[in-house]
Amino acid sequence: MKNFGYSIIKQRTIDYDQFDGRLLNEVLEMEPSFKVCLSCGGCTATCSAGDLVSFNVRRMNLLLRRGETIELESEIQKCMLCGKCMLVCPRGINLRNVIMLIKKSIAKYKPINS
Amino acid sequence: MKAEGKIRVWQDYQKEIADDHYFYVRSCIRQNFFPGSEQTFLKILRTELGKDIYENPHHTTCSGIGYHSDVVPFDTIQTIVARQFALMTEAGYKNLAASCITSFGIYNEIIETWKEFPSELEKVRNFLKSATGREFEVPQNVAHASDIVYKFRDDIAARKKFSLINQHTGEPLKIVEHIGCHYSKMFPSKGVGGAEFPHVLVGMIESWGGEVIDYPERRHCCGFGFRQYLVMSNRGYSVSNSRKKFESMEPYIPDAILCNCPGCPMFLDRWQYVIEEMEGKTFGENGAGIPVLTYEEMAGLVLGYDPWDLGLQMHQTNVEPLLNKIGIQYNPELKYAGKDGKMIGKPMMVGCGW
Amino acid sequence: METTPFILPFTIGLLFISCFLVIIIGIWISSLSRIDKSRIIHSILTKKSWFAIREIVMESLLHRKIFRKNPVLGYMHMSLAFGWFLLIVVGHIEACNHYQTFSVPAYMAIFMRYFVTEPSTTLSGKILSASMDLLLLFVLSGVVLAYYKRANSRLFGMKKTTQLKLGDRIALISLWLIFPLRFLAESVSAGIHHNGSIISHPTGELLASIFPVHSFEMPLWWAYSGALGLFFFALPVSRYMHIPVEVVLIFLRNYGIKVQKRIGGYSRIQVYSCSRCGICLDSCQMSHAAIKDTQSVYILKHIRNKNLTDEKLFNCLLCGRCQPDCPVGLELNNLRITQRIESTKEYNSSYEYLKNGKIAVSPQTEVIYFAGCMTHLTPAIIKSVKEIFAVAGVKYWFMDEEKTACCGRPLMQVGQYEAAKKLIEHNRMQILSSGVKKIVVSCPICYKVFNEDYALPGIRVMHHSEYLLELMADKRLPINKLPLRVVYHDPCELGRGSSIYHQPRLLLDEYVELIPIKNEKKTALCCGGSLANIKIQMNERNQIRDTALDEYLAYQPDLLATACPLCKKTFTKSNKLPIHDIAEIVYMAILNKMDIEINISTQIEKANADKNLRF
Amino acid sequence: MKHIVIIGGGIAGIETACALTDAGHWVTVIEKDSQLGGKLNNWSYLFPDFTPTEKITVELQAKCRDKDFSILTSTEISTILRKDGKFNIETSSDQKLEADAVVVATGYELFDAHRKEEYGYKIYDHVITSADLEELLKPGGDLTVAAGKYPKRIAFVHCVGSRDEKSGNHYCSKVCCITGVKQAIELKMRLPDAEIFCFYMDLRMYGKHFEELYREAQEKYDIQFIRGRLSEASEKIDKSLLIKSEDTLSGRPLKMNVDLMVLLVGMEAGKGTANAAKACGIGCEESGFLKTTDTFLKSNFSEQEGIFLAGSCTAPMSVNDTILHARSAAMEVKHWLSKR
Repeated sequence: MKNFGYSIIKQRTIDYDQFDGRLLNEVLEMEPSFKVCLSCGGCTATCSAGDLVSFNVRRMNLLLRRGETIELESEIQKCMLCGKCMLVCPRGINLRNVIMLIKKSIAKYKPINS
Repeated sequence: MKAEGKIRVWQDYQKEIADDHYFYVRSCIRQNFFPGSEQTFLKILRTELGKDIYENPHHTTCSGIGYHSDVVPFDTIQTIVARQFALMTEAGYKNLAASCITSFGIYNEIIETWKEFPSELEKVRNFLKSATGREFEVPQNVAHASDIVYKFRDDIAARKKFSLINQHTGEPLKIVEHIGCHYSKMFPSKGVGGAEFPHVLVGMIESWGGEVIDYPERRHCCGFGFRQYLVMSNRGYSVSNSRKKFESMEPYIPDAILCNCPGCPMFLDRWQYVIEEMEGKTFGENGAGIPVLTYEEMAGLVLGYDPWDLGLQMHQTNVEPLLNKIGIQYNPELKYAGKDGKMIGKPMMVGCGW
Repeated sequence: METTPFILPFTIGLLFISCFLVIIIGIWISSLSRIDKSRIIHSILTKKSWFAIREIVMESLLHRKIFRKNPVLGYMHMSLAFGWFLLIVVGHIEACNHYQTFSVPAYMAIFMRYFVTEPSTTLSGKILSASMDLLLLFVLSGVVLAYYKRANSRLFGMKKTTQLKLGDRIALISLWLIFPLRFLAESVSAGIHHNGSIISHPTGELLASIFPVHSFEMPLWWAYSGALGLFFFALPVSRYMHIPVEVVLIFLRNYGIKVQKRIGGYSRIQVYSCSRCGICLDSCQMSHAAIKDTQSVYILKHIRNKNLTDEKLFNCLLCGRCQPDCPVGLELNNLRITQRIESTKEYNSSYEYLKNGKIAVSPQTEVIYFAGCMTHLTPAIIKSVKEIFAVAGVKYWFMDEEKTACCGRPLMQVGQYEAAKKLIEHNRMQILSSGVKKIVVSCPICYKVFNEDYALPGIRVMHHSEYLLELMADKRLPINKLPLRVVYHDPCELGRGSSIYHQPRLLLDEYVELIPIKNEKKTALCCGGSLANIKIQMNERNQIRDTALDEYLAYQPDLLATACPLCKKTFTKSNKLPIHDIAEIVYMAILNKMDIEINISTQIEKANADKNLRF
Repeated sequence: MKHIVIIGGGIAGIETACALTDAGHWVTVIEKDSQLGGKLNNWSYLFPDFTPTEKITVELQAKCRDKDFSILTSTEISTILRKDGKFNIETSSDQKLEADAVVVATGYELFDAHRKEEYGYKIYDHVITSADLEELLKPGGDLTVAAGKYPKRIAFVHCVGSRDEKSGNHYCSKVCCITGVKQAIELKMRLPDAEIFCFYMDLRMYGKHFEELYREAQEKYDIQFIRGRLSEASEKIDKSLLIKSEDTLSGRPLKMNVDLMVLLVGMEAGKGTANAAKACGIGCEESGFLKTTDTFLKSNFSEQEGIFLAGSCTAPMSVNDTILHARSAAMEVKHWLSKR
């Protein structure tokens, strides 16, 4: 393959048609309260881990819903599970279970992903 | 796709195109990329249609590429454009015909600016006067050369030697139309058919017997984007733009791509070759590339002009599959023969998918 | 000695179960850690063994704890366990006495009434056979109660009873049959041979006068032996494994062995020691939210059956209410946590980012104040603590004022011990590097982990209720009793979790009128907000909370005091009663005393007006 | 007996007419269509509780029968002249009416989705508006798309023709958010296997039970909400649509293929209202809706004394709000007449 001094850039677009919903479906099935997220960001604002490192809990929802598993896996490691987010959530989402479910599901699907 | 819906949109965007006496301004880059095109345009207008079209040897670049690359300030480009208008005024013409889409966009942008801010016009008149002593009138009608071909598409069809029909199947050729961004995306009303469903090339294709492909990424830019190309390390952005379009049109198995901009045919043509070299991927039928033509070249083919006189040997993606489908006879031996019969030299790089 | 084929089912069963128990208990004990093994070796010839034997008698045989909880249930268990035990012992003595030898095979003792056809002639023989008859009657009374309990468990004060699997069913049926069959077989034999004792003799004569007892004798003895054999074979797959395993457990527990947050021999012994009596169901508040399948008894059963799901494992508040009630004294919370560690071991976070963070340098102060994550959502607690410190002139460093890592306990509660270690290490270094010798914590969740897992030598960890009490005792705080009737809610992590029951009460006694309530201290209710449960839904938490609140409201307090930001946050949501942390109450009282503009009575009037509106 | 002419026979007109008739006035309703009811006739079920529209229309019809007021259908007004404190009204069918007061209740028109060319309404096969969908949701409506299959993935596009400088409408049409949620639920009930996405800019659940319905859409019906305005749609070779938007919460462009796209078209004042304004000599706001003299206390008063305004000719309104606004218009008219 020839090298012309530049490379063809991979698209940044989220291609929803390539989305693998297994992870999402499993998490939503086990924790349906996660469906009602409003993306208000209260969780992120109160997050203890967010004080120490760039970490956005609200984005976990989006990463999961857009199939960004690789980023999700590295991001979700940052959560300390302190539970403040749950006390703030206006929709009463059981976020700690969501985090644990995502971790578990990622561990489960890891051989397939990698 | 509902035809009546598109026709309704086209009706909303009908522009006035002068029908004779044009002052022609050339494109800087087309003369190098596809040198036969502008020549063919003049030939068709003068000999086939008997129109009066004048070009002044003193006209210059509109400096649009410099302007869009942030090296030419607005005052400067306004003055340069004013000088073109002065040449036109001096020659007694009122209808501007631009070969280049970037220039066409620039002329429209500047004329619209002058309408909104008359003080700018006065300022530019002073600049031009003090720099060159020239005076000018704003053109009455600004058309892109493709507008003019669109206007006379049926006259050309009446003289056609070939139709855009696949000789082997009898089916209309499936053609992708691609307008330059600055043709109507800045001012939808300045382009025939507007920006969403432009009609300028569609009209030509349908009039000459072909069928238009409407593929999802039809709106997308070819990827030229001035700075994306001018800086070598940025060219990846440019290629990936084009690739997005190719991927989107691929399922329709197009026979050709038709363009009305200097940059688009250059990049849609050249990047097909590059993508094949870099990734081994081609997008046309039977592993070949998709031939990319300018509207003048297409008109020339329809009128029976010799493909090599049209400059089709300058294309990096080989056009022979298209010529074969249309049923145009050509001598492969003469592909790289110059006017005087001497070989002009074969390109080192072999065309896409050939 | 005589023999007959019907002893085979019993003898084979006995042989099987003996071998099985020796092997399985051997495996479990051999898989104990080296420290635990040395504990056994060093304790076996000490008083600890004696204590163990005494406990076995008191609990495994006499079922003292169940007796205390419910006398009828206690009698049932005692009659079965102790009665059967005595049947075996006295039966052997009787056989030894009869054959005048010390080595009598087990079957000879068990089936003696079949082999001995003449009436006992000696006085000792007569007494022994009479006691055997009475003992059997004693056991049968327990069996009758057991039949009745199956049919109607309410009599025993238990709201629920556990469900059975096939192995249990077989074991249960055979157990139920053993004693009636023995009674019938012995009576029939007595009827035939006109012997027997005070009960078997008249019963046998009666039967002989009605039925052709000769043809019944062999089938009955066969059935009796078969029931015994069946019971022995079903034992390993039934809950009755607890009978032999509990004995081992009591010894090991007395030797100081504890559940080690990993699945091993001792955790298995604990699991097998569960008799599934179901007493833990009664104290579990999950049932207030209609969650009825995640209680400890089910978890231990699922562990045994290897079908435990995360949905059940993690659907527990770990409030620990069930633990003091367990008659076997199982470490129910630790067993569950062990299982949680196992379930989540594959995805513990490493918190690499903590390594990059700078460790804050603290000023040299009297104490460190650590509010905790949750407390930052109840700023009134922080404000009160700060103000009280100001009044008492306490110089402190507010360690997590801006930011800090979580204490790690919430991770531990869901089994992420490895991950928690990283947070613990991070915080620990901060505390140690400060050189301060006292750390005051506002959140009981943090308090427990600081105390138990932080390894802070020379540093005293105190909950603010302890520290405020100390300040008061040192006369650094003004005292002012407010005319408020207060119910104190023990936070799980502070009360059952850390045994801090008295300090908050002593403190409150000085500032308000504390109302004693039924469920307090060890039996205190959970607020329902516990972080340990990650499966429970918000509406279910609310139900648990409301049931607890209703109980408190019955005492008509002016306000509810607690000592945990999470409890406060949980209760506050209900809006039924004013809720305050101890620190807030102390601060209010001090302010009131110091004549600072605060109208407590207005607040209380308002609170009461609100209450009246609602009720 | 005073005579009041009401221009427009939609819910606002009928409700005002009924209230004024009850108050003992003689009322004439002028309706340009052949029947009363206005836009309500095109709707099947109403948010937020899925009340069948019929229930409302049947009650309104019954009201019209019971009350004694004149109705001129298929009629438009040509001129209104004020003379001696009376209004002389001439209609398109050359009738002449004399009125003591006039109520303008000309309502709204739906945004013509064809103006958002980039969405391809009436160009692509499977792009429809919320009004079209309402028709399809009636019993027996055909929801199949290409090749007779039911759509597997459906997108709702919020704010089409609202809050959009490019459409010339800066205002919010208020009802489209909740309409989208309602229709998404209805579609999901009809097509349980379909994935449904709502592309929104903001979700404005201002009314009673609106927020609850939104939550229900997420919780029970798995409707997914993506915050981002659709930039364009293109038709693919299989007649499905490739749509593009930014997922603004991810901060990344997003594209997906959908089988059906529903445009939640907003409200515009429309020609009827513009004509009435012209005939009455009353002013319009920049939005085209009729100007009221005061936002709070005089929301039924036009700039011309004796000409009153009712319903969505003044601003986008839900059915509920329209009924209330119409009743308040009737009260204002009654009060004004009593003072004369």
